[in-house]
Amino acid sequence: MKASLLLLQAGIAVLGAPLVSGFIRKVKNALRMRQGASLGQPYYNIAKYMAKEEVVSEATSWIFRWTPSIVLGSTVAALMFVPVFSFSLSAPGMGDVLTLFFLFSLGRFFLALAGLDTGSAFGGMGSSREMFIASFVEPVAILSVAVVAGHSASPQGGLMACSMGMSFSGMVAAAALFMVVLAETSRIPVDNQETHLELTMIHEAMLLEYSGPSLAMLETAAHTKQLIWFSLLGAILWPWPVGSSAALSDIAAAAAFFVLKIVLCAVIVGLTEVSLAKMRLFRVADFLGLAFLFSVLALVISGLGY
Amino acid sequence: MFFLSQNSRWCFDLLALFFLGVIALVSLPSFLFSAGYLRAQFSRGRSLLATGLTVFFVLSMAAVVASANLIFFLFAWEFMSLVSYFLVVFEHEHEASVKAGMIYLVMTHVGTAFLLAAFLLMHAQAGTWDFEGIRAAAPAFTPALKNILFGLFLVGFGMKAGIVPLHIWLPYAHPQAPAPVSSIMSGAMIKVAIYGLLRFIAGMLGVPPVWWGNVILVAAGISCLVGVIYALMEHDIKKLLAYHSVENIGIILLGIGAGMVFWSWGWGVLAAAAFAAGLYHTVNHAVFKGLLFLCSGSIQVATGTRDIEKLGGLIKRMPQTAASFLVGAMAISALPPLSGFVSEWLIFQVFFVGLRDASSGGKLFFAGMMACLALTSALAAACFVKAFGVAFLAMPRGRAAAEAREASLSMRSAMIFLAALTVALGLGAGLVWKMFCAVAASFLEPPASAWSGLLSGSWDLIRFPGTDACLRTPMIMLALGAGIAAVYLFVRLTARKRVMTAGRTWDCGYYRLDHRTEYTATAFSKPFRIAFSFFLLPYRKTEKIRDSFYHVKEFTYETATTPIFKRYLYDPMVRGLFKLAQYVKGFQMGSIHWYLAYIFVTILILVVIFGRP
Amino acid sequence: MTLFLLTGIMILTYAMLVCQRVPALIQNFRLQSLFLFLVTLDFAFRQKEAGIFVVAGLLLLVKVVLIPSFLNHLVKKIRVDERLGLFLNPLLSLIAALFLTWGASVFCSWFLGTSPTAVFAAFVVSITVVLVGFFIMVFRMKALTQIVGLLVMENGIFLLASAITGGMPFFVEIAIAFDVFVCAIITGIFMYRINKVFTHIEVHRLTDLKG
Amino acid sequence: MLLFWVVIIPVLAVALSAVLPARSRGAANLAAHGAVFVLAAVLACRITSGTGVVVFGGVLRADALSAFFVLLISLVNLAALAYSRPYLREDIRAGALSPGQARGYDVLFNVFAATMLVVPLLDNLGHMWVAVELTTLASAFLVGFYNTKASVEAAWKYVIICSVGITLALLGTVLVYYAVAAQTAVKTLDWSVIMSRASGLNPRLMGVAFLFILVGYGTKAGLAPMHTWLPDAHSQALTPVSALLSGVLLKTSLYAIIRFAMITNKAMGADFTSRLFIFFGLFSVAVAGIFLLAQKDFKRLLAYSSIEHVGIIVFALGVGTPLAVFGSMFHALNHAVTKSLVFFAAGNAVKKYKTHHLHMIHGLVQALPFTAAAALVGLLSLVGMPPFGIFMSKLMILSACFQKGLYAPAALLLFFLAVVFGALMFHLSASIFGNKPKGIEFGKEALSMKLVFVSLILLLVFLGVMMPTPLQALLVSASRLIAGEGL
Repeated sequence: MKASLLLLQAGIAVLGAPLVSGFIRKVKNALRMRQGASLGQPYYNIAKYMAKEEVVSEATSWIFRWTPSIVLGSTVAALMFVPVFSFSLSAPGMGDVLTLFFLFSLGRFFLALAGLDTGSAFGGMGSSREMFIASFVEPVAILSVAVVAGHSASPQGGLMACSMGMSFSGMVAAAALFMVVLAETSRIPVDNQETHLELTMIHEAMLLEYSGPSLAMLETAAHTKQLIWFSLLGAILWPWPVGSSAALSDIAAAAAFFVLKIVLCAVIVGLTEVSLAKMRLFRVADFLGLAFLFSVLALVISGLGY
Repeated sequence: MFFLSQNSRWCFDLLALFFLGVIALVSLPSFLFSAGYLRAQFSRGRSLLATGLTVFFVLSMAAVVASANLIFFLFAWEFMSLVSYFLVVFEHEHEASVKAGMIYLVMTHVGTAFLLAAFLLMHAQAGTWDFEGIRAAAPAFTPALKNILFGLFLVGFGMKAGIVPLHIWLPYAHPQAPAPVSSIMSGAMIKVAIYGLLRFIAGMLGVPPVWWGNVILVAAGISCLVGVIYALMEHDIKKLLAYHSVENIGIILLGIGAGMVFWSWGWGVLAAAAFAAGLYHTVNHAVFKGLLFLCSGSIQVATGTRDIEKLGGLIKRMPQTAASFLVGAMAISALPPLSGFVSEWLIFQVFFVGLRDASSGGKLFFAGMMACLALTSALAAACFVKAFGVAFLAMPRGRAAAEAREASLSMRSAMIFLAALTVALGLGAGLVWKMFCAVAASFLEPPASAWSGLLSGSWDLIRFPGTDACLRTPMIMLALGAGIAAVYLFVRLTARKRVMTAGRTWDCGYYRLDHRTEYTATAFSKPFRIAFSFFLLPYRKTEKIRDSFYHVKEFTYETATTPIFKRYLYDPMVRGLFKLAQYVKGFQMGSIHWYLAYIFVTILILVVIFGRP
Repeated sequence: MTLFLLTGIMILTYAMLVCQRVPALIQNFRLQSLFLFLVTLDFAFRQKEAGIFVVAGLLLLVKVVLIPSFLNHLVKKIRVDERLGLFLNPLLSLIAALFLTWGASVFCSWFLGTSPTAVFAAFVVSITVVLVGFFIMVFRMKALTQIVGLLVMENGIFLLASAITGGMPFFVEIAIAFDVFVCAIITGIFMYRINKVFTHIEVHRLTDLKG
Repeated sequence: MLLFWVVIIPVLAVALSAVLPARSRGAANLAAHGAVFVLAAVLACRITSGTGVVVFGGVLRADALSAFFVLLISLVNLAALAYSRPYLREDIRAGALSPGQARGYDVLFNVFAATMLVVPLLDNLGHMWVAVELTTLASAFLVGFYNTKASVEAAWKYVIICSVGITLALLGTVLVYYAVAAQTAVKTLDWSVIMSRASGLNPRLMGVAFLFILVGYGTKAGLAPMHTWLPDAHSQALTPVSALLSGVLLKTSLYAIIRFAMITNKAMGADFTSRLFIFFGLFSVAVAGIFLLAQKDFKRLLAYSSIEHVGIIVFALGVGTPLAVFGSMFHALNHAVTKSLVFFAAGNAVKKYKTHHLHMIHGLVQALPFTAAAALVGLLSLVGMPPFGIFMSKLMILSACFQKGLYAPAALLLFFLAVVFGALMFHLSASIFGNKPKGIEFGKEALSMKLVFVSLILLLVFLGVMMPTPLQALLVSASRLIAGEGL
């Protein structure tokens, strides 16, 4: 029964993820006093891509053809480790937040290779910058999650039990994690999703050569990853003492609270996207250095006991 | 008394057996590989000589690991360095390998001098050359003596392992040796130094003071970062892998250092788990580094060059080599289903426990170490994306890469065996982890009661003490496989007319793209060069040759990074010695009168000093 | 009587430092050996042992007759200019000699403070002769001076042996005298060779082998 | 009677080589020196098993120490002679050497060997002094054999500096004689007699006498401040002769120093001599290490390495425990064998490349593979790599030093040895490996030369891995003589 619930949860998450991106775009356009595309626009894009024919450059190898399924597959597998609806539903004993981060790095590894495989300068540039940003993101992400887990009440607090209780150090760690989320989901200060100016885009540059169903898969993967990051952030910012029983009433309440958290995150991200301008690539290192300082600050605060 | 005939004693306890296993795991496929590799590279006689030397090399390593007597250990240790020197200098036609061999042997000898001093100190105190006798006498050593011994062992074995300030020889020696030999050197010889550290510091000197663990952790952290940053800048594949050996030795020592700290705080179970994590990464590194060096060997045979900037598109012409290199690259970048991920996950758990339970100062220290490990693994992933992407993917950059042929059967089978072993070590993590906990427990003797909890559970479960975190790699593999299959099937069904037409990479409509627009290794590592410029001190020279003001005929771009340790630490020392030698040489100026005066002055001084009533 | 002879040897030693030309140096060495022979004769009479007479006779034969004539023969054959090539001019050499004598007397006072004056004087004189021999080798340019300096040092030691201990065992004396003679012959041959190869015998210009 | 034959056979060899024609002269020499080596071995066995002292006619006396040195000298004589046969034949065929000169060489070689063999056997210190002086004079002509500018200069410096040193040693001997005569009214220079009465001697006089002995015989032994003649003499002499000079001549004067040190130790306790030995030992190793770094001449490099090894032996004597003395004797043997091996290889290389310069000698492996192998083995053994003897003797010396608690000197020695290792590897690895220059073509060595190389290498490895019991017994009794019981 648990396994079927997990699959259901994963299915809902994957289907719901593009909605979140659509919602963020809606928020941004609203702030810019524009009408903008409808909420379902990402779904239309994906449907369009699915119908299209796929053009594959002959310079590429099997890596280019298999990367979309690997990236989406790893993101879906990562869904197992995140308390999407209720805490009880995460995979029993399969691993913890660390495994989640490393699954993301598996996806990123193959996406970067695919970028290089095409042989065009833009793909190479995108991969190089993606790996550059990832190498500064990883210490901050792991440290902030570790601080929160370390601070949580239970002595047995594995890296998984990161939603035990509200604490000030948790807030500071969440701030650091928020910066990481901006970097990971290629939001404005780090990377601009909507631009198609090849020299500036990072995540998009790797997808440049993809078309048709492969592009659809990669788009869904991006949306799902964004959902996972939002849920992780939400779990730390507003930890809801969720009962671990699998009763339907508990799950429903948890689901409603989860949607509320995701909407809040989306609004915050939309606000930051509108208010900030994209940074030069090498300023991102200082940006993430600041995030690292926040996580160390959180560690000090949790050391003091708050 | 002193001689080998009276002093060859053997001991095969768990630690020795573990390291013998590591040596066997690396050297058997290397022998298989070297059959094909040597025939392709050298004449009949020389390949026979190389194989013979390699057999001697492996036997001497096994002798080092299995010896139970100080003299026998020293004998085998120096013999190992000597034979590996001959292997490094094997292709002595190239001036670089002779220079590398010289640097290697001199630094190893200096390291052995430290070991010799430590052994003699122990012999002077304990009165015997045997390990048991010394272990029995060890508690009686004064703390000051133990500290001196620790320092000597750390420098002696650190020199051989390649801990940062002493790692200079590694990027010189490994690339010059034939590929199967450098895989054994990187895979097994460095581990013998780790064995030495474990056997003497952990095994003999008893419960360590805290600062020992901290020193090892700091050295390991620096080794990690320096190793991976320099690896990022390299575009000679074997030098890149050699720098990665420095980095992975750092990771192993992170586990061992944390274990020493926990041991000094009295957390027996956690210390054993940390040591086990270090040992686990030792095996993983031995296997996937051996694999990567073998792949670099097959690339060298196929294309004749080691510079990845001249390769490209090899995946189409050498599929098996590319696949095994990819497996190795994924393992070293700690990507989930494979072995590298499991051992780094364990070391992260070690640091997480340290971060959570340590006192305030300890928290920050372990947080720093955790961040350093995370940065290292991310940079390693970036480095191997570069190495694999530039060497194997896209279009070939030169005629040598375009006409590369797949390696012979023996070479391929060796590579595939090691790749399969990497995957097996990843999936069978539960079983392997329990074995290494037993090995760690063999020389740490943690309290048995809490220990049983760790070894219970189903075969595939890794449970880390002190937290409820647990890891089931087969389940992760299952989830990944299911996810990818589900997604692939879903897309194949929904997108009915899934038509794949072959086209050209998008060239902004100008002209047909060729290999010149591809991203090179230097370009790929440029952001890192700028971000870490405070450490790399990059040198950059651009030159424009212009036809007229507007038309640039030619643009040359030259960049290099300064090897800090070599230029500001070792070169001044060596230059100083030679300058002193030139100056002192002046005293032998050739005139006999001065020589007689030297004698007269000597006897005068002696008589005045000693003759006075 | 011995005191008279010792002063004679001391004066000759100082004379050796002053001379400028090679034949004068050899002549000086010949006289010093003669005085040494007389001292040994005096000891022989006092101790009435046959051995010492034979030793004295041998000394006369080797050091007074054979070696100097061989050296003179060599000098005539080499036909090189007879200046000694001094590093230190005679005045400075003399001052140095006085300083050496003072050093020898301090050295002897450390050991023989209480013994009778004759033995003490002999000790001081012999050590001075050794030091002057050394001085000549270090501060003269010609190869021949180094041979003569060596022989003077041996004279000093022979005087020391016969003065403070009444002479070494008989066979040892014979062997040493024979050895000194062979050493003089061989160094003479080498000097001749240097002259043939280098056409000069300035030893301070022989500095090809450096470092 | 045994001693008489050990001394007489080389003298007969001198006479024979003066008379016999070229062909049979080689065989006669080999037979003579082979016989001497066998006799030395028999002497050693008789001493270790028997009473410990063998005397002949009041003049010759052999105890364990002198038996060991006679064995060492005869071994290296045999090796040098075996090597000089093919070495000279090549020179004669190439015309660089006339048959007359070859005969002269044989005579001088045998005189030199005879004088060296006599030194350890003479009981009287005066006679010993004369014998050491004769070795200098005998080897002077061998150093100056080729009539070139450099060899004449080297020979002159060798003769003069060593004679001055020996004269100082004579002064020391006279002072010892005076001390014995003044204290015990017995006018003798016989070492055994002095040794029995040594405890009563005036300590301060004996101290000063020992200073003169140490500086005097130290000049001959190549200790640091007085070593200046050694690089010139060894680099200019014929290769077999420089092997003899390095391997054995330095040790004969060391033997003389040991004899006097035994008397001084008995007179005023071991502390005085050990401090001196340790200082001179370390200073020699330091000076050799620094000079090695700046060398450009192949043979001078090996000469400085001899100074270093003499320094190690003297340092070990300074440490003074029975194990250290055992180690120093063993090191003397190892060094003699290794140094002759390396000098032979160097001789071949220098003759092949017709230059002493290390920069011009590279790619020896391609030009003369067998010589390169011998040079490599010799080099690795010189710097103390495991399978060879010097590693074991170095280990003994250092462990004795640590046991006695001399940590600072041991650390200094280890540092200087590392500098020496770096210097030797820096110079020789570049010349052994690499590509050979165009003008040099692939060459083969004579079979007998290969035989010499192989036997020396086997002996080295044999000494490095295990110690034959008769040799161990000899060394133990020798160390018991010097440093008393304890091993």
